[in-house]
Amino acid sequence: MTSNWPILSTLIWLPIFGAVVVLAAGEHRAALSRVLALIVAGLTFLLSISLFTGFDTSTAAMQFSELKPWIETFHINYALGVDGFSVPLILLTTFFGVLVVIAGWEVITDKVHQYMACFLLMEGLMVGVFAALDAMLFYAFFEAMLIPMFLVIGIWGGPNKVYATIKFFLYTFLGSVFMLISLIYLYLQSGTWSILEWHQFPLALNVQKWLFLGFLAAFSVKIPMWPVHTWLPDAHVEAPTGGSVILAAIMLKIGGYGFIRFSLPVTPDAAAALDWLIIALSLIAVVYIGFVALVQEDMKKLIAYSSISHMGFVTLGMFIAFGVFQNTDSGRGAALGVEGAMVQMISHGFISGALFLCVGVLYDRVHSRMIKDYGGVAHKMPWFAALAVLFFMANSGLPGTSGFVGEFMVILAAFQANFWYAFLAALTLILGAAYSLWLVKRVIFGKVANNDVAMLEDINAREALVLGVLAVAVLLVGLWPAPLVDLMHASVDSLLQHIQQPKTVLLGGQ
Amino acid sequence: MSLKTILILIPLLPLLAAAVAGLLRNQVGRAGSHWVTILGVAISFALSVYVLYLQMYQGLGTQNISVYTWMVADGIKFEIGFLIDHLSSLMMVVVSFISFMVHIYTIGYMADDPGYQRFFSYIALFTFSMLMLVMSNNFLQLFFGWEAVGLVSYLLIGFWFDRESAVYAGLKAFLVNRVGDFGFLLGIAAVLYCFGSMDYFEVFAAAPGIEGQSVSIIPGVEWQWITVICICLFIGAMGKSAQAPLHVWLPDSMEGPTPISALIHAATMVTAGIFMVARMSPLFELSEAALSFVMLIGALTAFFMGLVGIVQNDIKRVIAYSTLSQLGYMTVALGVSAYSAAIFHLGTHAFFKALLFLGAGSVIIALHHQQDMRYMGGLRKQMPITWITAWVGTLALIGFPFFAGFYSKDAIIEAVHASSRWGAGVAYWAVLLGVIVTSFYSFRLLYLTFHGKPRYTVDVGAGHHPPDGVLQHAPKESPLVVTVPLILLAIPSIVIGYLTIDPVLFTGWLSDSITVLPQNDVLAAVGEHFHGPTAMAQHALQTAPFWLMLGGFVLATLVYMVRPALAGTLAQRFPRLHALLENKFYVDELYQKLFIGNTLRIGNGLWKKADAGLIDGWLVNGSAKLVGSLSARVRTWQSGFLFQYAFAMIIGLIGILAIWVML
Amino acid sequence: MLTLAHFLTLGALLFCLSAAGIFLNRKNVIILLMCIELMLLAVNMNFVAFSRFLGNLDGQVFVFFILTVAAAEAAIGLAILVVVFRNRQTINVAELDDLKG
Amino acid sequence: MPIYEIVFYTFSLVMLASAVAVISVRNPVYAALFLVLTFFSASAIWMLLEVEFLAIILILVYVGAVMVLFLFVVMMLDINVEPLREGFIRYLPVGLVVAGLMAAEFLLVIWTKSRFGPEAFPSPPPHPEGYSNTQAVGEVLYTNYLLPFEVAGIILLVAIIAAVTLTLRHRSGAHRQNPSRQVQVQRDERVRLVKMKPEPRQEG
Repeated sequence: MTSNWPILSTLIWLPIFGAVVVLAAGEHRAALSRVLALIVAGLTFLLSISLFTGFDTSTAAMQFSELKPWIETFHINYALGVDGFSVPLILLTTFFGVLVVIAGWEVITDKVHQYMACFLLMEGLMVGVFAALDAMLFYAFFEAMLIPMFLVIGIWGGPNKVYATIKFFLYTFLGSVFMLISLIYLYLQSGTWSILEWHQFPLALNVQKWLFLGFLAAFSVKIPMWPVHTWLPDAHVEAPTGGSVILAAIMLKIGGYGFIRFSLPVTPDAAAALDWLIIALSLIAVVYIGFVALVQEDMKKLIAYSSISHMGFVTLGMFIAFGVFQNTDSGRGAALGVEGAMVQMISHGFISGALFLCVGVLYDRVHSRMIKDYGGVAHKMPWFAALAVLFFMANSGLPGTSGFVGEFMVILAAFQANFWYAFLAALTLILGAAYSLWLVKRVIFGKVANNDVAMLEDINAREALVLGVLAVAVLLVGLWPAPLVDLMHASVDSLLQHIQQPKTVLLGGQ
Repeated sequence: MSLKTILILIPLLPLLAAAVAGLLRNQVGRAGSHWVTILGVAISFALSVYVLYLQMYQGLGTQNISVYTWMVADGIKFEIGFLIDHLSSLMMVVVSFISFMVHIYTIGYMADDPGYQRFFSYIALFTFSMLMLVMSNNFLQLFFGWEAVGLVSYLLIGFWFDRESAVYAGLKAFLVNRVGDFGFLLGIAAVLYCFGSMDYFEVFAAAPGIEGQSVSIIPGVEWQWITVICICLFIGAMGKSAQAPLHVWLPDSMEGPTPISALIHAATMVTAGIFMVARMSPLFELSEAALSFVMLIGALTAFFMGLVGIVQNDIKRVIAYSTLSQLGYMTVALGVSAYSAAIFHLGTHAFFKALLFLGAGSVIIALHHQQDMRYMGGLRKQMPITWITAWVGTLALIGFPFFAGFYSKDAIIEAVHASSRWGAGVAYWAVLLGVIVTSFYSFRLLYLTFHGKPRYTVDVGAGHHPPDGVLQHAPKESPLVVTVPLILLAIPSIVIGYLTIDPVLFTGWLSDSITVLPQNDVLAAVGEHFHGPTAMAQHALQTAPFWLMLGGFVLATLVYMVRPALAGTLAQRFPRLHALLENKFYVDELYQKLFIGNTLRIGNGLWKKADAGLIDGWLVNGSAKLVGSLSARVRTWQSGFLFQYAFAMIIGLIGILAIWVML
Repeated sequence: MLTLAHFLTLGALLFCLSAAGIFLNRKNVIILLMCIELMLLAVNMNFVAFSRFLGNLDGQVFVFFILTVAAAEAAIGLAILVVVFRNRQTINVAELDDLKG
Repeated sequence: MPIYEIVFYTFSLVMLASAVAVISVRNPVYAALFLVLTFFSASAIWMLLEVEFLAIILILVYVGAVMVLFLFVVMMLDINVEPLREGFIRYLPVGLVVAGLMAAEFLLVIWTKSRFGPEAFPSPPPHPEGYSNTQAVGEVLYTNYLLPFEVAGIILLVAIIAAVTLTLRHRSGAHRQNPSRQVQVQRDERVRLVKMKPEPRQEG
């Protein structure tokens, strides 16, 4: 796409205007709003593919960048651009945009136009978050994104939806307020909102530490990292299937993306100084949450906890680089860790999205998420059972599926840094398999538990299409991750070189 | 067709067959599915034999072919590729042949099973995974095959998924394998850390380089890097080949249909661990400590698991424990650096153990899925072929001269005898005593099933699910499709040992893929006084194993044929010993309480107290309640009385003035 | 010799008296309003004194504005008082405590 | 020139005494009158400071308008004084302590560190001959304080309207004119053309 068509802006604003149009369709024309939503989401996905094909993997510089002044008085401008980190995440967003519209086709019956509008709006805002190069623009999208999700959980959620959605909103908002403080401080010091300039902007160490903690507050809530994760299970349990899928597949990645875009490059020395904290939290997330996931009775809660455990790998992968630099002279494994984190984010998107869709399929039929209400589903739904076993296997990191690739790379990188990091991280092999397969045993295998299960009929064409596409994606990334990983080589290497030079030296070595 | 396409076709055909049989099962139908899979595996077997033929007679050396680059990250190349040398081509033939036999056998065994196509697709998928594992040329693909095999064994053990015990056994097998894989993955990570590459050849070439390097994983304790790598890799092997601490899943895996017990839990999958250690011989050779560890674990398994086999009543569990014991033998062989002996025994064992399992399967069909030996007996008249093939299998298993088992097991015993490794003495005694135990439980099985008086009654009108010991109609010989594989397996169980002992063990047929340090080469010592298989067989009369085997035979005949009541009295005389063996040394119960119980307790504790209680209860909702109570108190200050407001204003004013005064 | 301090003292004393008045008088709203007027007078006293001693007329202009505001305030205060009295038949401050948290 | 101090002290004493009386006297009418006395003495002191315009304005505005309003309201509402007094004694000690404390602080602030002593604020030179305070204030007022002046006007207007609307009460039964209704009347509301047959003329 050599033409100077502003591809990124279209990817952001097309869904948002689409949402307005779908909203205009009104309450009674549900079918029309569904079709419209599908067209808009599909179009956005097709356009985003041009992003992938046109992306030049040799350079780490920002591509497809756009720059227009927005609020001159505060030097805020509408700056967009993508690099190796944001392209895969944008693709994931648009990909799931289409899937969610299809998944919610028959399931959502009341206020369909608002449901679809919320998702399109969210999709546009999330692409905005990934493409924003101006800190204020990033923050605007980062906050705006919460509103549609707040509505989705709040309106179409389960019985305890109000508590869950308010908790979700306040938790994330509280975190992001601390980030705002850091952003403002950086603006006052540097006089600009451009993230790229901040990357080069020299800062003293203790200043960096405070900024890092500000960013950590926002992104740790979003990922979620261990101590601030309790909102995720509640949000997932109460969210409708589509909401859960988007929340798990994409919104959690924004925290990870934030670390890569802000914490690591802007405050590298603080990240190096505090890497032990992040690694400790990630390892706790992997092991502690693994145990907790084992004893859940609610399927969605179990998958929610398992996604916290998987996201622990993401943070581990990103911050292991510092340990690797200390432990090995060649520094081999650092890039492995960061790329592993990125792959883990993408693969976790596919897997947890698929798992929530599976639970959604069951929930639509039996209206219960409790494991004890199921048993012997395989008898009645063989095709669903096959797909569910595949996804649960992927969730426990079976080689050949995408779940394995990310964890494998992160564990290899962790070993370069310290044996015990790898030891604890590798525990997920056992814990992951334990809670995933125990659920499979109780739900899918065994005798037909009750007459609800007896009356189940297998997944229809629509559900099969969605789950099938996700299965192909999981296997494709599992069997041949090269195209995804090559996309980010340049960006990862430039990030690693950047975080190795201390920023404080520019200040006269405080 | 270039060699590369052949090699790609070998694993690919079973995969495609599995896909067709599995996904298109309704379109293809029952017959279609078994034809597709049998065809796929047959061609793959033929190609493997062709490759072996090229290896043996056309002088096709070691081929290291890379198929495609899985990923390049941080300068490390992760590839999918094939390494073809004598070892892998031998294993390919063994795997594909056994799988071929089991495919044919399954037509009979699973004839009336609703999941017919699904079963065929699974065993074809298993063949694909095992071939990928055997043919791989790097650690990544090895691990892929490793876990894929674990997955298929999970699916197959839990094949009759409406049986609670089968699904539980499947889950247990997968999790225990995963514990092994946990160690295996750490081993791979260590390999990457030390050598920076995944490819076998680069790693083997660089192996001597890290000789002296050590690491203190536990602060203060220095371990050699090579030992850490080998022990981690061996933990993976222990998980997969069901060695001592991680063996609990194999007996339970008998819940699965018999064909898979034969294919997976006797011939192929469980030997993956042995194959891996043999393939990693260049690494293991460099670490004495690791080899001693391997040997002791093998000895431990060989002896104690054999003991447990004596008291089992389920015919398949007896054979399962015999497999455990034989695997222990192979591991001991690896431990004493007699890798080719281990592979040799692996090959012969695959044949006669598959034969025994399929024989047991045919008995089970005849007795309408009755697996308990206490309700069998005297079947030799009704099932002559199964009886004879069972005898052949048993003679091979106990190491009767001229039979396959004799050559491989005796070679191992002599190798252990000749080894001077730390702990070789203990291993030797364990291996020797093992011979008695093996022959005792083997003959016990034979007598209880085929000889003596039948302990079942035939009652035609006994309804569909007769009680134990009652059959609807008299047992009769299994159909041809069952007995033909038995015969086809019986022949190699007799001759394979005789024919291949010389090339495999002593004339270094496997030397291209297995490196043995000169000072560890026990097989060379054994080879001095080896003058051909017939001489070895005649010479056997003077060796201890033969007499021990005979002793075991006499004991078994005495207890089960001459005075059948003796077994009962012995059990009463040593009740605690009997109970100990009955409950498999209480290992299962220990694991249940220690690991599973504690894990659930930790999980619940963390969830209820820490997560819900502390974080959610105190910090999140707690802060909400705190704000609530604070605001309630503050509310009372706004009392509505003007003078109270005035009073507050004055107090404020006084405060400000005070500050101003002090300034 | 009269210094600025004298005048300021006078203003301060007036202010304290009126504050005490507000505080002491629990019952009568009118007295409260009067005390407010007194307080304003105290403030004006200071303004005038400062304006005179600094020779700058701004103080006096400000006093002028305070007067207007005070007048307006008194008017509205009394109007409210009348309306309150009509509805409540009392102007006892203790009973007029509806506007509370 | 002691006369200056003497006048100042007498008038300030009178003022303070009347202020105390305003607070403590039982009857609101007396309180109002004492307040008037306070204003008078205050204006006298302002005269002393040669700020005669404001002094007069003080009298006119406050005493003239505000105090009259107070008296008018006091007399209009028949407040029974009795309950309004009790509780006065109970809070007296606390009140005095607080007021005394505040007064002490003020004095401390004013008299310590000679913030407002003669050096900081020298006594001002007497105005030259023919100096008119009114003229000076007028100049300043209508030049750079014009906007605040207009705003003050508006505030007063608002006060008037507010006071009226608050206390306006329609007593039922009394006929009142409604000027706005009167203005909006249309022709056809008042005049109704009715077509009738002519009455037959009665004879005689």
